[in-house]
Amino acid sequence: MMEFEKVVGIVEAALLTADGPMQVKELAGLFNSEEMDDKDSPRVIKECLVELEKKCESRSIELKRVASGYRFQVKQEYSEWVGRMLKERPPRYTRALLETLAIIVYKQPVTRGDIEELRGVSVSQNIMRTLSERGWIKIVGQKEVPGRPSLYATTKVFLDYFDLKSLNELPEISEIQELVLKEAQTVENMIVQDLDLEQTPGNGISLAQSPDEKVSESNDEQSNVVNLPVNQ
Amino acid sequence: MMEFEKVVGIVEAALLTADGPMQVKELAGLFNSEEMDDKDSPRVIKECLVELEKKCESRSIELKRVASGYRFQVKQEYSEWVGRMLKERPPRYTRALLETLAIIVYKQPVTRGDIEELRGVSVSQNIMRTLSERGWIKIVGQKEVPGRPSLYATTKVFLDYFDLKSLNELPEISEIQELVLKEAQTVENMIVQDLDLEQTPGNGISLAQSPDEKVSESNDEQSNVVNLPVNQ
Amino acid sequence: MSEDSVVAHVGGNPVAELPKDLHIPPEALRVFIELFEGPLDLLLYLVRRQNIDILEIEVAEITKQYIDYINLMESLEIDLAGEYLAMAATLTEIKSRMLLPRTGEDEEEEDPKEELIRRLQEYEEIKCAAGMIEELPRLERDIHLLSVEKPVIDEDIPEVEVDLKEVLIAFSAVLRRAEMFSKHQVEYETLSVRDSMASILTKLNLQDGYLSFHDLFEAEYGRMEIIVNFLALMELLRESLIDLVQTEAYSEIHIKVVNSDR
Repeated sequence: MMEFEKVVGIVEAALLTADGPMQVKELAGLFNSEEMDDKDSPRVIKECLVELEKKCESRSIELKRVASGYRFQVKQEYSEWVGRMLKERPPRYTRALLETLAIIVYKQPVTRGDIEELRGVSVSQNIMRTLSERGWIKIVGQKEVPGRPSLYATTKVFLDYFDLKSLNELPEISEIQELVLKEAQTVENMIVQDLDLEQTPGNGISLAQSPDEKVSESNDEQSNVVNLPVNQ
Repeated sequence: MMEFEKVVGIVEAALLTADGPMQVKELAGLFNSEEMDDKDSPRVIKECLVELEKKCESRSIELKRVASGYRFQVKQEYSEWVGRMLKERPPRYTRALLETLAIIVYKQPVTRGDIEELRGVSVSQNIMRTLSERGWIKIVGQKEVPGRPSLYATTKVFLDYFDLKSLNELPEISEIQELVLKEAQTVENMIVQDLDLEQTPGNGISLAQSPDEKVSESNDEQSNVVNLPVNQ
Repeated sequence: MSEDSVVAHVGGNPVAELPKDLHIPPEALRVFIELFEGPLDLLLYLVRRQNIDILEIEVAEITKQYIDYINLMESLEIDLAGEYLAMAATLTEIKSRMLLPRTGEDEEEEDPKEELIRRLQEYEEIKCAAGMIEELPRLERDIHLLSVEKPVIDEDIPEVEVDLKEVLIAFSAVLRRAEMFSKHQVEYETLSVRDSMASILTKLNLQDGYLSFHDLFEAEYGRMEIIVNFLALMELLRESLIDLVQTEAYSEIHIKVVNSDR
């Protein structure tokens, strides 16, 4: 049998050089039966992972478990400086793409028709293509309706990319709205307060205006004072 | 000024994520003048490197100095196990590398500047080196513009690897978008090998699936290559 | 003149057509409509702007506002996606159906107003979820993976395998991105229109309630800032907090605070 210290070192070395997250099973597979007892291996590997997690405390990296296994990644507090170093600009995603993704995340499995129904607009080929190319979504079957449209669902690649172990880590869709609305109201209140402060007598701003109100200073018949567009 | 501990952490994070060796000057460049005094920086960075070297004693990596700078490398004593891992999990090329290769294939002969323009980001030296070492690209001349940048093209080795008699066998640019739509599904199935167990319905997240909705899980050959549904 | 055909008030008098000499660039209005992800998004904006709960919407009022916007766009010959027009038809239908007494047979069907409310609620949930996903830490942007040099390995390590399809897919991604850069594309921005409304009002108050149009659109402003400023201006006009004043055709437009003291 191999010394525990050495096993930890090997697991660390593997995780540091692996291309993507590794599962306990895969890590155990690195050792032959002389090095590690097969039936003990899951327990030993897990002990290694705990040990590595502890060692990370004094480092700038952390051991993280995501959907497809364990991986080392830079701690959030150092990410700013690493970002300065990167040559590749991270891709940005449009609202249309994010909304489509959100529907697939929360309503899966869904057809393209379902997505269009929910968003009230047609979904561009490009969005579905980008999501497929990134490996974030996949076809999981066909809906048993005329035309048998494909049903889409998210993948482990999606979870790994967004640093998630499972979809359960995401808030319920109804909770998000409450969070967002609360925030929006606070901002709204702040703006209203702002306006109140500036509403000094003399040049006050009225939130309601009667339609027959005359505009002072514009006695000139020629002047065009235009309110656009109307809703009273 | 930043605490020394934090500086060490940043230098560690940078060296662990960089895709090649880094010079003292480059490492110092990560800090702004409020974080580190310019004239002190070479000394501070060198102190960091000494500190990191010391910390490596209890780890499976070591800090190495090579011609073009410093880098972390897995200690030689772990090479056997890292080798076993690579056999089990052959690494994949990054998107950046594949995109660079694709541009050279379709736009050859091209300069690095041309590639950067198309990708919208700079292309790392490392990518060009990997592609050259693999024998897939070579320099075929210099462009007659200021700086006389090198022109890259693909090689016979490239054609052989992809089992092509000539570049003419590749689909036209106009055909690619259509092809990709079909192929994205198959490639994506290769990336995502197993169905995500944690993503089955009834797991916390509201899955909008009416009980009478049938999902056909056809695993036959046909279902692997699926056209995105046309709007029904 | 019927209320519905009014597109603007001039000096307090309703007019059905925009004055030809007031230059609101149609391009800017086009940008305005492009800020929305579709008719549901525009409707939601109209509802939320009034600070009312979706459950309490008044179909007649919302329909009117929605159709005002659509008419304005059409009068400026801005092409609207078919979905916008379809929604206008749906809204009108709901409005008229609500005027009719309900017969027993109708109970089988979903109340059209409830259906609209449900769609708006669902869409708002999706919109919020999209915002939440955008904020999640993610690879490439917030999370950085390690790239440590491997030790020298004695055994033969198989070369990285690449499928030709992967190269083609990569190229298609490049092409699409290049396309995206060249086309007119509105990015997802967090700059708030309301914020800008507040700052325009602040500026106005500091300058005795009178500003030149150009003061809000200085050259050094970014495109997004100009758009947001423009939207804020539209919104202030719509809420009758400011007026645009132009003393003669083609002269400079001024913005003035609407004076509420009489």
